[in-house]
Amino acid sequence: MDIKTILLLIPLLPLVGSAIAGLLRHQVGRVGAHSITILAVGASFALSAWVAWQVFTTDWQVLNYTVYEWAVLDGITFEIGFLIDSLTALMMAVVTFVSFMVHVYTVGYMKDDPGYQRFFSYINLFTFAMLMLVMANNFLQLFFGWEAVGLVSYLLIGFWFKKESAVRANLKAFLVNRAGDFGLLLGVAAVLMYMGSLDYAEVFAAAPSVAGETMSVFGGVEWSVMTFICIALFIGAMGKSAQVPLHVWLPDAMEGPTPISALIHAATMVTAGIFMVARLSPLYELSGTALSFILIIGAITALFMGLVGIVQNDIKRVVAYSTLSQLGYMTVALGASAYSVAIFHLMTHAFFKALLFLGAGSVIIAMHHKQDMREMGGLARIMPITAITAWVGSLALIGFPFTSGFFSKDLIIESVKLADRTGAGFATFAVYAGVVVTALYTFRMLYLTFHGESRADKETLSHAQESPWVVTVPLILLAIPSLFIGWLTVEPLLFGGALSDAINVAAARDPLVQIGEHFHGATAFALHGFATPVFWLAMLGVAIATWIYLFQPAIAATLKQRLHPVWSILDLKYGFDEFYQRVIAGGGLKLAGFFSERGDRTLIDGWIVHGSARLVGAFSARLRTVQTGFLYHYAFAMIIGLVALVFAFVLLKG
Amino acid sequence: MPIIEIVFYLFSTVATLAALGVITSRNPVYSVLFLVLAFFSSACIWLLLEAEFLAIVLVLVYVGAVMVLFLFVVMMLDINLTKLKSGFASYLPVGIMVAVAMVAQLLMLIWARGASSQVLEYGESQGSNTQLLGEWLYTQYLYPFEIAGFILLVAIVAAISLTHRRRPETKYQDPSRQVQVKREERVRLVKMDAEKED
Amino acid sequence: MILSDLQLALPEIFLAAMACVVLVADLFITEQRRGLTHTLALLTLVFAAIITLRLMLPAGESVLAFSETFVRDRFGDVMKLFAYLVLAGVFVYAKHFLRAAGLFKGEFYALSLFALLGVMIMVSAASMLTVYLGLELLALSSYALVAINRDSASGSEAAMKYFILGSLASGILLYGMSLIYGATGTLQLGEISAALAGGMSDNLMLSFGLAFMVVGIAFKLGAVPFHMWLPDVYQGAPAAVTLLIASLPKLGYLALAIRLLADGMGNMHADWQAMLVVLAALSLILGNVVAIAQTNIKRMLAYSTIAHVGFILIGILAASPAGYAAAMFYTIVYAMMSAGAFAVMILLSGSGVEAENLDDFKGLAKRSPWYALMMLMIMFSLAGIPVFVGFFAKWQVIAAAIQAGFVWLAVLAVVTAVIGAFYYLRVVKLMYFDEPDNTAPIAAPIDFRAVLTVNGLAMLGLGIFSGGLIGLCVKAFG
Amino acid sequence: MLTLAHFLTLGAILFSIGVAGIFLNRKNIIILLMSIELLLLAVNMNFVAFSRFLDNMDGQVFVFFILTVAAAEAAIGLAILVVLFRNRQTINVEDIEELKG
Amino acid sequence: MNAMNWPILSLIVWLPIIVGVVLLFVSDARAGLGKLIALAASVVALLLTVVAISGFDLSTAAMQFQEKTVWIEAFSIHYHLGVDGLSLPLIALTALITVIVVIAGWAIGDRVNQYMGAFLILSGLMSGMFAALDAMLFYVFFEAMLVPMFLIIGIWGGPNRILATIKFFLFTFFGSVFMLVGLIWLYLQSGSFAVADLHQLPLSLTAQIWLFLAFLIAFAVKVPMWPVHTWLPDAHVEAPTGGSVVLAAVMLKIGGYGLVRFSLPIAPDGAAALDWLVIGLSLVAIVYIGFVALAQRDMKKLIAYSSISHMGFATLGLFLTFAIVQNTGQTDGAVLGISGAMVQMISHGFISGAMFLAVGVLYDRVHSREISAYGGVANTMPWFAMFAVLFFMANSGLPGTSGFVGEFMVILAAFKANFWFAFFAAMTLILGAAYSLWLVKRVFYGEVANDNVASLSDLNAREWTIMVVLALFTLGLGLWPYPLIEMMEPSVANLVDHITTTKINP
Repeated sequence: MDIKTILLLIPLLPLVGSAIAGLLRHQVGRVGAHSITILAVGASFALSAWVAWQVFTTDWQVLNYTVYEWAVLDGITFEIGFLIDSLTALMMAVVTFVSFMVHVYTVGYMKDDPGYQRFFSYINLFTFAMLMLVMANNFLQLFFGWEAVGLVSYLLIGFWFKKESAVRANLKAFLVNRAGDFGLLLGVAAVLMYMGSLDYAEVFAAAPSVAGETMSVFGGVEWSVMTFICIALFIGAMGKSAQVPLHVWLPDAMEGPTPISALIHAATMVTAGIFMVARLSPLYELSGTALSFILIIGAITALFMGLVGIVQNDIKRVVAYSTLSQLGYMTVALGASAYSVAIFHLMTHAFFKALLFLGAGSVIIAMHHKQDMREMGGLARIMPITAITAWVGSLALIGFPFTSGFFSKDLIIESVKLADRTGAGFATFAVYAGVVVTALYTFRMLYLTFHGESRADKETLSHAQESPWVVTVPLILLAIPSLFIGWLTVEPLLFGGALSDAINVAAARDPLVQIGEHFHGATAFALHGFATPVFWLAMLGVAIATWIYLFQPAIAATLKQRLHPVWSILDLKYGFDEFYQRVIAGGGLKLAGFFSERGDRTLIDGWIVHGSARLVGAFSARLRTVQTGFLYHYAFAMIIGLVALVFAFVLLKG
Repeated sequence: MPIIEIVFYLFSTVATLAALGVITSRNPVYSVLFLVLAFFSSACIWLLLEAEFLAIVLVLVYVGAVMVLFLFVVMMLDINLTKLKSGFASYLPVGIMVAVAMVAQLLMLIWARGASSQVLEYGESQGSNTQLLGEWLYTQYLYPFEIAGFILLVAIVAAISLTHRRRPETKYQDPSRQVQVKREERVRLVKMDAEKED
Repeated sequence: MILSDLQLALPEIFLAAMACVVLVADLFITEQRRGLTHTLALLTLVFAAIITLRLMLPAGESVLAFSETFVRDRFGDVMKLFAYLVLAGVFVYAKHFLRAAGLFKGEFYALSLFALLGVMIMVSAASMLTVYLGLELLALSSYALVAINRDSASGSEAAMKYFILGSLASGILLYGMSLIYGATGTLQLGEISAALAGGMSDNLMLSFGLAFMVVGIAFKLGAVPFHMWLPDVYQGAPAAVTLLIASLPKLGYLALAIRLLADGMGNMHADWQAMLVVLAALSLILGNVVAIAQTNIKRMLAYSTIAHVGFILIGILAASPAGYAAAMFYTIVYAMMSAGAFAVMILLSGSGVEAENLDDFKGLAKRSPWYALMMLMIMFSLAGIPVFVGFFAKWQVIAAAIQAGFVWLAVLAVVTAVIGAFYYLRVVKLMYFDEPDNTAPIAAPIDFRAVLTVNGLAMLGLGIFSGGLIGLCVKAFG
Repeated sequence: MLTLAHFLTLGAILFSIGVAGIFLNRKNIIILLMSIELLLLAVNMNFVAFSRFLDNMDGQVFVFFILTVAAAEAAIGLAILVVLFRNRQTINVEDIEELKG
Repeated sequence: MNAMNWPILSLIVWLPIIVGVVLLFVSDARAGLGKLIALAASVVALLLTVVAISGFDLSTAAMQFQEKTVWIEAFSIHYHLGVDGLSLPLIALTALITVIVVIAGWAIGDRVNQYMGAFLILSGLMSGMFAALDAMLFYVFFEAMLVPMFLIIGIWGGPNRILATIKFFLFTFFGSVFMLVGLIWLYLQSGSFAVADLHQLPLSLTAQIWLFLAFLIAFAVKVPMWPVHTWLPDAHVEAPTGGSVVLAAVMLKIGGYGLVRFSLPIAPDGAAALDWLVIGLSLVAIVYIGFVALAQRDMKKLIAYSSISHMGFATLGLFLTFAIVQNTGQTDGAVLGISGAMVQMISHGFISGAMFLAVGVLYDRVHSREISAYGGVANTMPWFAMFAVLFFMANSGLPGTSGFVGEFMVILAAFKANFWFAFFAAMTLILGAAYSLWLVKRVFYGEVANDNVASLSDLNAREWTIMVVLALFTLGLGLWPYPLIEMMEPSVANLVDHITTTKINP
């Protein structure tokens, strides 16, 4: 079986599985549905793993080819094609692995949901879309996959379409993403205009020649074409990867069947934006301005979203906001042109965040779908496996040395420090502060959930128990990489230049190069980690959390009183939602109503169209009264006509 | 001022006044009589123009026939004059203005152009006007002449079919029945035995 | 020589003779067998048609006769043929109504035939005198016909108005003729145009005469502001007569215009063009606009007539062969359309009572789909929607106008046509979208139905295969 | 001395009076019929005059026919008038306005 | 260059018309028979178009399958048919939609045969209009199709059908008369009605501008472009489902087609002088009408407005050429824009048709078009919900559906013309999604709103067929537009060459 067939099979298998599970849902039944889909995604995981193995172990020639021509006109070739290099291979592996886990986990989690088959169909379809996105070798397909994952997330969030909150959330998610895609599409258009192609390779080849060009948008103002393209494309990434201010959809996305869709968003879909920027690094490298922009956006997201996480009481919302903040970290890395670090963090984050989500899910199952941490506590005794895995995940999240999170996060911070571009200073501060915040909310969650006195009511507590194996096994399977994957892969991936065929940054500007100078193996790096301020900052956060939530729960309340203004700002999530709801959505609807009623119905239709009709009618009614019925009027009219004719055409003329 | 002109002015004045009388007088009978007067004086003016035949015809046909018809109708319909609203249309001033405007236009036309330069003088008469007219009618204008005949026919048919009412008391003949009459209806054989004398 | 003249005028002679025959024969026919008169009249038309066809002159050739008071040409022949056709249709349609209204009398036929004769005389008149006489023959018969229902108040009122105004109009026309005679010294149209060609067309007297003549013609056609008799007469006259005067005379009056303006005063077309433009524009606007407000179908069609007259005038004022041909085509088609429209109206009017209100058309599609369809086609044809023949009439006229450089007039024409479409659509709406008020079945004799069917389908057929008729009209003008 | 213009003038005046008679008159219709006769008279006046001055017979012929037609017109007009009167019991111009709009 | 020696186009045009006319006279008693005949006729016509496509020569921009005979020789008017890459797809679309409409109308109770007849006649006329190569013939078809549509809305329409249908008729009629004047004027200039001759006829700039405006009025009303669009919502709301489908799927395309076939090639310089007008109106349509759609409470109205908004893309794409040349100095992207516009028209044919059918499905069951009358339909009609979501997603331009292709191309081209064109055009990404998905949310999602919804039954076999067919076309065109674009490309390229060379006579 030649490589191209395999590569084709990887996305197609889930598609087929999805089609079967979805369209033949009654024929195949529940068991049929999940076995088919799991088989499909499992197979495509195996194949992508094999591909990844090939890519990273053998001397792999980047594979860039066309699957089929979508359209050819005007000298442009729109095509569907694959570009298989290390980056793609890595993403494929991560994506398929995570979704494989999700499939397995779902069997247990959705056990008695009526929409069982439909759900499997969705997540399978999601896998397909995501794969198309990461395997793309051109912008058209990128956009295709981009919107396709958007569609599936729309379907997943709205999976329980009976729930008003769910269908509101999915509409919101789709529209916010569309706002991002708006930018992406303009970016793509710009790419086509200035580089005459949508194929990555050709675009990258043409990019340097365009670097100097400018375009005038507001009449006089000249923009650097590159900056415009990069920022426009990044706006798309902001939508998908939930960067401020387009982040608002992600927390609401938790309305989907909790851990699964949440996980899909957290671990895979939201990383699409990060992936894209990394993939297009040759372009971004040409625009410092764009990178600064990215850096600042990322920093803001990393810090402020983490802060919001502190005041959340819903366990999965805490995780969600931590996801936002981690995405911020990745973005910061991109902004510091440490693309591979971003990807690295993306990978590690995928594992431990998946772990945390599934852990949360496990807790929620035990608590009979109660999600408020104020009604939990002391669960460690009841569900040890979940508790332990949750600890593992949390440590990784706060970047405790040797855990996978440590490597990626530490390197991000390092690279930001080294980055010399506008906003780097702020970014540095943000990422440091972020460390404290992360530790704080993470351990708050741990303590509130697993430790201290149980605040749950007896009835719930009596039924609470450890989750079944389909739930715990994935937890364990994810816990292992969460611990070790970083330690294993950091060296080859970042300093072994494994990603160099996809991401190439001028050595001068590449922070990794400088870090690499004093990097002597993962272990050494980790040991050195204990000595870094990062570590102590993290410990500070942990200490605060421990103090407040483990020993002196009373303080939490008093603090809330004291810092009420701050607290309420955080609780309002800085009012983004309010703003969008009131101003954008509300305003839009008001405008729509105005246009529809005043503009269309009243002005155009009422006055102009029907008005003219009425005018003619009135004119007609008036005119007919001339016909009085009196003979002498008729005769008079004739004579006037005669006199007028003679006067006008005879006397005036001759 | 030669006699011709006196005659002309005399009759034309009469004609004009009579015409005005026609449209102003309240009593239709007067109007008819005024009209007769107008025709008569016009006829005289035509004589000045050596259109003897037409002048005569005008008098004969109009004064003799048409006007009588008018009178007849007026009498027949015996409109009681009181019922007639007197006076003219409310827009009389406007109307008169228009009428005057028309006259003005026409007079401009007539006096502006060459018409006033052509003087009326009498050469030796070229044969009888009547004869001439007759010859033209029956040669040049044969076709129109025939048409005129049909016009009159139409007039007759129309007049009859519109006005002719079949009153029960009046006796009339039904040609269709005359044609389809049968012998029995005509002849009645009466049988009677001879008288015997005693 | 005179014999050949007679032969040239054979159709007229035959028709005149037959008219008298009908008149006389009718006396000997009893009420029950009145049908014979009807048949006789139809036969007359058939034979007249045959004769005309046999004597048809080749296109482009024209022959004068009766010392140049009479002319035979292709235009005349074609017009006559269609006149026969229209009148025949009218007879068939009218019979139904006349019976019901108790007007089934010989006079109707006689007078109609005389009217036709008048039309024919006008059509092939070569002298102002013959024009005038033909006109009067037609006019007098029409007056009489309008009043033919002696017991109808509105009928006699209509007749009176028609008569007074008509006579006024012919008086004005005559005055114009007298001036032109005075200026050119001849009555013969050919000689007049020759005289004009002789460069006296600046003569003020001519212009005056022309203005008066235009007024006369405009009145007869029913152009604004000389139209006012038209709605009253259409409404007042018995349906059968309205049917007649709405169709047949138009042909004659077109001929009147063509003969006087084109043949006679052709060299002064600049002058009468200017006058006709105004009249046409006014007619288009007033006709279409006022028709909207009408609830009486007869009046509505009357105003629509005025609008269509506007179109015909546009054709004439183009003053080009194409224009005359367009006007001719339009008139012929219009005669058919309006005949058909009134026929359907007659169809709806039950015994005696006339279906004058638009509402009588309600739900016709349910009562009798077939007639509704016919009416539909006629209405769309009147509105000028392709592929119905009315459209081709309109666009020829518009083409002529544009060619003559009156683009604005063409635009005005089409815009008013859109306004006009509204009231035709309203009829369709009543027939198809509304529920019938009375569901009494609609009965009509077979011949009526046949002719109506032909008439309706002709709207479509003549549209799809309009080439023939158009060619006929175009050839009629060289 | 008399010129063509004199006769035409007379014709014009008569014509105008006739016309005025028609559209100014509010009395009975017979007057209208008479006004029409006046119109025709005026026209005849023109024709006769022209024919005399052009020394051309056509005008007089035309007049002859106009007279004929006028007679016919009068007949029909009066016939209609009679019918109208029978139906309406009036020939008052102002009462004849049933048809309008 | 007729590939086939038999008049295939005439068959496509006249077969439905003749059958339709026959059907008009079949009584309701024989409803079943009538329906079968109608179906057969429409299917045959569709197959004929398939044959035509299979025999179509992709390599050339020339007219194919030409038929030409004299019609009115006095004015050199010919019965002249022929197709190129621009018209053939539209004819195929017409045929397909006709079949679907016939199937969709199966359940019509009142005068069903006349209903079918009217639709067949309509479809024949529309095909003829697309195939006509003689301006007069085009105009005749163009106008004649008003008659059946007028009756369809008026007879089988909703409560306010009469106002709607008369408005529709007069609006369109009003627009087209100016074109008539323009065409006649052209004829008098060139002495021919042959479209090809008119394309070549040199004209002064003023003349071109006037002509362009005259044509624009006619076609803008049909498209419809803002602000002459207000007939469309009424017509759509009142029309029976089939009527709405034809109206949206085919009739609106006539305007776009007219612009391509007449306005651009006959008056290229006029178009160049006035392209700002058309582009401006198109952008207004896309944005303003997008908002208006957002405010609608009636499903059909909403879809109607979305149609206007989407047709804005068609008109936008058609007129980008000149701006592109002005901006970049070369014509690259012009073909992209025009092809995008054409694709947009075809795809909108499928999608809008499908959406109206979807509304029809609900209307047949609940007899309400109000969005508020529904809610949670997905609970009772899961399969239907699936299709609906697909079509509304397609309507919001989701990649992989046909709705994406056209908009994508047009936006790419618009960017070459002017950043702001692309910017406003791209707003449809958000607006389109907003009104489409908000509708979906309100109608299909949530708890079952009321008993009507609770008692809904899912799609029946007939509806399944329709939905599946349209879904296949929507996805097919979205995933592989290649064949369609390949068919158009030569003609479009040719068009671009033609319109970028001035016609002003030296």
